[in-house]
Amino acid sequence: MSELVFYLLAAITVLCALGVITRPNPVHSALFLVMTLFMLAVFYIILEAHLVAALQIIVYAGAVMVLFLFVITLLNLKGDPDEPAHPLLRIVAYAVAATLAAGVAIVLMGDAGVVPGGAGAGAVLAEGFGGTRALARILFTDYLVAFELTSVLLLVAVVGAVVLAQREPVAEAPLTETGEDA
Amino acid sequence: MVGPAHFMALSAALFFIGAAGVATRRNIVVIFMSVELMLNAANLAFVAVARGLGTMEGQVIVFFVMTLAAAEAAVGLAVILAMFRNRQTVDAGEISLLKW
Amino acid sequence: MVSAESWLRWIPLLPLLGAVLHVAVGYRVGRRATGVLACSVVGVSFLLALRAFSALVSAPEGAVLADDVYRWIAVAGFNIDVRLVLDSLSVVMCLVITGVGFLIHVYSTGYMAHDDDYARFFAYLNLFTSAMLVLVMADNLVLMFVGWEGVGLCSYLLIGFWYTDTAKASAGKKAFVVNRVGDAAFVLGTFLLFWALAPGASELGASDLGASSLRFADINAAAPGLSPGLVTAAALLLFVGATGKSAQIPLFVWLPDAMAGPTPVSALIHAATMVTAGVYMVARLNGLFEAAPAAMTVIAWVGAITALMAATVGVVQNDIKKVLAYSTVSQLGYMFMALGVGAFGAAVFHVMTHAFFKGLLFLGAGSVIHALHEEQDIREMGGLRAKTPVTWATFAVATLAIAGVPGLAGFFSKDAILAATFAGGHYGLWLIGLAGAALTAFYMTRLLRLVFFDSFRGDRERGEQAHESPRSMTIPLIVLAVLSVAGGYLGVPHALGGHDALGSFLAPSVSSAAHAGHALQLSMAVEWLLMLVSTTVVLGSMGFAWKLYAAGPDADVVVRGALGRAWQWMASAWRVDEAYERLLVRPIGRGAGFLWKSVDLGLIDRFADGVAMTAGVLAETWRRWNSGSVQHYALSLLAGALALVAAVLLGGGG
Amino acid sequence: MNPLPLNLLPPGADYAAVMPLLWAFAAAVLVLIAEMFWPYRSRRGVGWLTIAALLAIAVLGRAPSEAVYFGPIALDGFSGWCNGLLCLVAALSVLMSLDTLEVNGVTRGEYYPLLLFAVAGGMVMAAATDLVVMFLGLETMSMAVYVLAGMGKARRRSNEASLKYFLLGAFASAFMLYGIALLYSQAGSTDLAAMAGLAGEGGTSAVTRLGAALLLVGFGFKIAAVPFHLWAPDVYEGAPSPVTAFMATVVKAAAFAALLRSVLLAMPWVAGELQTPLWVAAAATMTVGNLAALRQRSLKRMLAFSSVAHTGYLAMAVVAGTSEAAAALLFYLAAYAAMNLGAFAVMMLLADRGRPAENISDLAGLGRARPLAALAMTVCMLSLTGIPPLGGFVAKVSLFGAVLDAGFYTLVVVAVLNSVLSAAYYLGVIRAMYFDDADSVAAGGASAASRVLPSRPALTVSILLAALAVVLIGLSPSPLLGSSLRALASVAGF
Repeated sequence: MSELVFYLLAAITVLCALGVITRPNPVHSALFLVMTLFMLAVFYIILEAHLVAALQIIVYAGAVMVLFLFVITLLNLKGDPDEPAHPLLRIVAYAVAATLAAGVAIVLMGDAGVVPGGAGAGAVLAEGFGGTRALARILFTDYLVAFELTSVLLLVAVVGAVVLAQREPVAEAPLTETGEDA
Repeated sequence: MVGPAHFMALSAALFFIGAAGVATRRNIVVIFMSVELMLNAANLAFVAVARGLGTMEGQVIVFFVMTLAAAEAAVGLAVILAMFRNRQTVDAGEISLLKW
Repeated sequence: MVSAESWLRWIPLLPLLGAVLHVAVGYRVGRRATGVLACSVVGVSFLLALRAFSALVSAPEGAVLADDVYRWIAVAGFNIDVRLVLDSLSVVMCLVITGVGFLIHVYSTGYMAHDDDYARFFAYLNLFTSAMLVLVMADNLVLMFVGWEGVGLCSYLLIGFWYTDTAKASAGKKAFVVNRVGDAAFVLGTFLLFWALAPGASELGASDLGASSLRFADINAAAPGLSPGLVTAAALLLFVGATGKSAQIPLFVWLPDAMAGPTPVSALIHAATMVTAGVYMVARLNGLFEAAPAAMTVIAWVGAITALMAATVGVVQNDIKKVLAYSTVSQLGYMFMALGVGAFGAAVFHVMTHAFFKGLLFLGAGSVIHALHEEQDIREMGGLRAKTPVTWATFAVATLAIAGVPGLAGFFSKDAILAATFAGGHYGLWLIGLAGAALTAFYMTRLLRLVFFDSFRGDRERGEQAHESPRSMTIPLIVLAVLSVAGGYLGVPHALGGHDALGSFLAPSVSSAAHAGHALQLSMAVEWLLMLVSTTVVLGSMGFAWKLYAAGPDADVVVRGALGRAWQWMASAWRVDEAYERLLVRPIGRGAGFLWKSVDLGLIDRFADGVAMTAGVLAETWRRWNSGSVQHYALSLLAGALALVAAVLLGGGG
Repeated sequence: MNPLPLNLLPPGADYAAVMPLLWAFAAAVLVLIAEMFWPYRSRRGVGWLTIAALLAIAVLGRAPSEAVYFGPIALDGFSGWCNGLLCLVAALSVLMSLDTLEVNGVTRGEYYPLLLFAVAGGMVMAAATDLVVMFLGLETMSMAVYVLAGMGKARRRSNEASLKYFLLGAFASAFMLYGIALLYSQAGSTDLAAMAGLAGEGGTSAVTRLGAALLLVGFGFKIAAVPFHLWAPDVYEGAPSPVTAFMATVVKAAAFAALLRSVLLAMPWVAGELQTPLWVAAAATMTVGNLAALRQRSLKRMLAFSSVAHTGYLAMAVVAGTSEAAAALLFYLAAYAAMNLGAFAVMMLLADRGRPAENISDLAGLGRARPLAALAMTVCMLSLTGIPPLGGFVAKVSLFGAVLDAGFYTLVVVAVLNSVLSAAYYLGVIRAMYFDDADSVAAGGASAASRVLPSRPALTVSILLAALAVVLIGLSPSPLLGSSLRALASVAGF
């Protein structure tokens, strides 16, 4: 893959990501996030992770983001611009994050061979790399425990979401708390 | 030549863009989106390493992270909803009953 | 040598049991039962201590009674046992604690008779006794720390027993804060020793003992083999701990304030027992301290300066309990001076006699306060001799004893200290000690005169209602008065034809092999001369004070150098007095006033305030960090990540 | 293309290794179902069922004499010990919540199954020998606790606590995940066995250190170490008190257990490579925690900062990196759980009908109104201060001693000075109970003495149990100390 194409795609991705954190309108942020996730799917394909790329679009860009948009509209946040945080806070936060990003990127790019594959083509791949069959084989053998664990995680999430989001069956007045807002 | 290291560097950039978003945004839904961005940056790193190593473990981990992200989204949005019911705001700046 | 006696554990356990019972059923069983229970548990402990004492006396020299209760903490490489030990040193302390403690318990049943929290008071008092017994019977530093913290806690609870206003609250706080500073040093010293004695810590001159147990015997035995710097550091840290508990410079400031507690508490904790814990600790670790000559010098000088300074302050106090408090600080200074010159036996002797006469003084003061319905200002007293004869008589005995009048307990113990100081060639210290003795005689005489002699100066109605205390209070006074006289005869020096019975009984416990040789090598004549000098100084000082305070509290005006006709008249009437006045009293009065104002209140308080304020500002800053904003928290996390990443990328690499 | 093997089990897998986890998850699901059908009025029955389940798991979760493995799950002495600790502490925290859920605004019965899920997640963390599995266990626990913190749904403080914990927790988890990605890139695997090999000749690579640093950011958040601690006071204060007690003990213990196995034991090079930052973080954590606690009027918030301070002490074990220090850490966790639960339980005792009482001033007069509870509180406070002969003292002695043995003198001095400082606020509580009665009544305050406290038998029992544990651990620490040493010795390869 030519460097030009990579840097072009990377630039688009970074711009979309910056869009997520800078657009005042949350709906715009959400749409930029969807864009970023799509771009990542493209990178996954380049990196020979075909199944992951498909899941990225179906689960992530699809299901998760719809949930986000649903909540945004449910709370009627559309056109409710986010008041920016204190300028000093923003400057400091951007500076810290930029320093960290630059530092980590330099370390990752810097020493040759620190990252496996480095700037080269990477390892020679077995047939079927990134496919469903190969992924499933690892998923259900070496990572069986982790797989079962995610099922529990989802169960907890479902129970938790119901507990928190469900309106109480009996309408009760909020209990008074002394010292509230004091 | 573009290799896994480039993708790792890109993932680092995305990760800390997300981190900056968490620290600067006041809309809690957007803060949460920034966290999702960070998780995705980590995913990109896993996939890049998997490519570099030629093993698929990294891709399997991405599968778990996606599940985690879905679970987090469910709980997180429920938390935000519960909060919104009582306070009618999603502004992180207004959510500071608890301090000092 | 060591005989196992499993009944030793009951000595501290019985008072503990008493404390538990007070908490559990104290509110139901009534005052009488509570009082009987509280006194009897301490009384039985005393009998057990007596039994141990008689066993030790009849046993060959150097015998030790030990009770291995169980192994407390055992982690790889170090073992802490709950092991109680009674040797000649600790058995003396035990007898003092349980004996004087018993008397004070009995006294308290009368003194606290009308208090609402009768059971709570005795629960604390019994708990204190138990903790103090653990402190002296412990066979290692960690177990001693159990008692050390226990007595500190009880002291804190008892100073604050009558929390009615915020002023008294600050007294408890002050005691607490100052003691914690000392405790921190104690803990650090313990850790230093633990590390030095730990297996495998051979670098820095630490010795390898196989298992680190922090037993006193091991520490004392190993100390000469450790590097001098290490030993000195450990000794000094432990000594700072001792200055906290035993109210020495610079940590003495809490003791006068601690007088806010009930008077029996002042007698038991802040005069007779707890404040001597530091002295006991140094005596217990004599091998360690002997191995650190620099630390010994520091101890001797701190003790001497404390003795002198506190005595000067005692001269200008008007609160009866404050006079006694400063006097206690001063007497403790003597004990440390003795320790510093290596006269451990003399120090312990003075601990014992001091417990008798200072306990008596406090109890007498309590009786006076009781008689006058909580009046504590000596300017408002006078002429109580007739109204409270028993209190007067016993108080007078104690005054003579503390002043060092020949024939009474204080004379022998103080003389032993001064003689040891002189014998060691520390003439400067000896002079300071002598000056302190003179001052002590002065202010005690002033106190005695202002309280019991002449006519009553306070509120007339109060004066007429003044009455002698009940028998539960006077009997302990009488017993202590007898002890204040007789106690000294346990240590009559050879120069006076005695055998120094206590000294030779204590010797195996407190003199390490290196030191055993050169204890007191004074010739008979020199010793006689020294006694003559100190006796003269003391009697002169007493006589001077007696005459000066014939004028009542007004003489204070003179003392403070406020010129007036009274002073002129006195100066002309007694020429000798005038000389004293010019050369001694005025400078001392001024000096005392200066010290009292600038050292106690000004400098140290301001220092304490400064520390508190700095901590406060810092605390406030950290608190504000928690602004409540998610963004700030996220930013802090991000910045922390940056710091960590920078540290590993820039600093690491190794 | 080969067909998938029929036997999906990893090689050498022994079902015995995952049985405790299966029991735990099964118990959680069982309680979840039971709760649905349980009559609303007698919800306490679910609580008793939960306690029974936890006690059963504590017994069933014991380790066999020989360690067994099921893929990335190990049942060795270490995980067995942690199973016992987590379940027993959780059982005690459930016992004290039986009477107090309603007054703290928790109306839903899902409290119990979620708590069980959190415990199960913690057990996974302690047993995982793979970073990804450990991470998933951590997330399972966290997810449950995010919800638990928000279960006072009608209360805005509870909402806020849940939200803050969730947002910042997810933020910190992302750091941890990225760190795992970097470590994975270097080790070629997420297995802990591969992590030890990362320190080749000439030290570790920059990426390895970076990965470890980011992993520690995540752990630092979970254990509430400075500067990642800011959430803790807010969340502890806002969450319903029974949940706070659970968080301060079980969640903290699980996080430390994972930190022990995943970092201290599996990556011994971390203590060397990151020594200075860890040292500074430990010292800063105890100092900041103690200083901030000095100024608190809310008992709950004071305990939160005290918890931060104790994290600082515990983090010293990570700095020291020796097996003695690690064993002392385990022991400390147990002692800390007992004394902290006792303190929270007494605080919950103060709650009136319908109003939680969470300020230090609310304790005024407790010494007279409830002498036994006040005595228990005194015991807990003295133990937290480190006064002998209580559990906290022995914990401090063994921990500080082990750190000293490892050669960190200055750090121990800092810790000792901090312990001295901490006495000021712990004893403030004692003063409030015994001395502040008159003042508070005069000021018109509602002291404990003047309020009618409803009888809460289960809570009272749990207070006594906690205080008894503190005293027993202090007087006879040897069995627990010995077992924690054995637990560590059993971890393979250490």
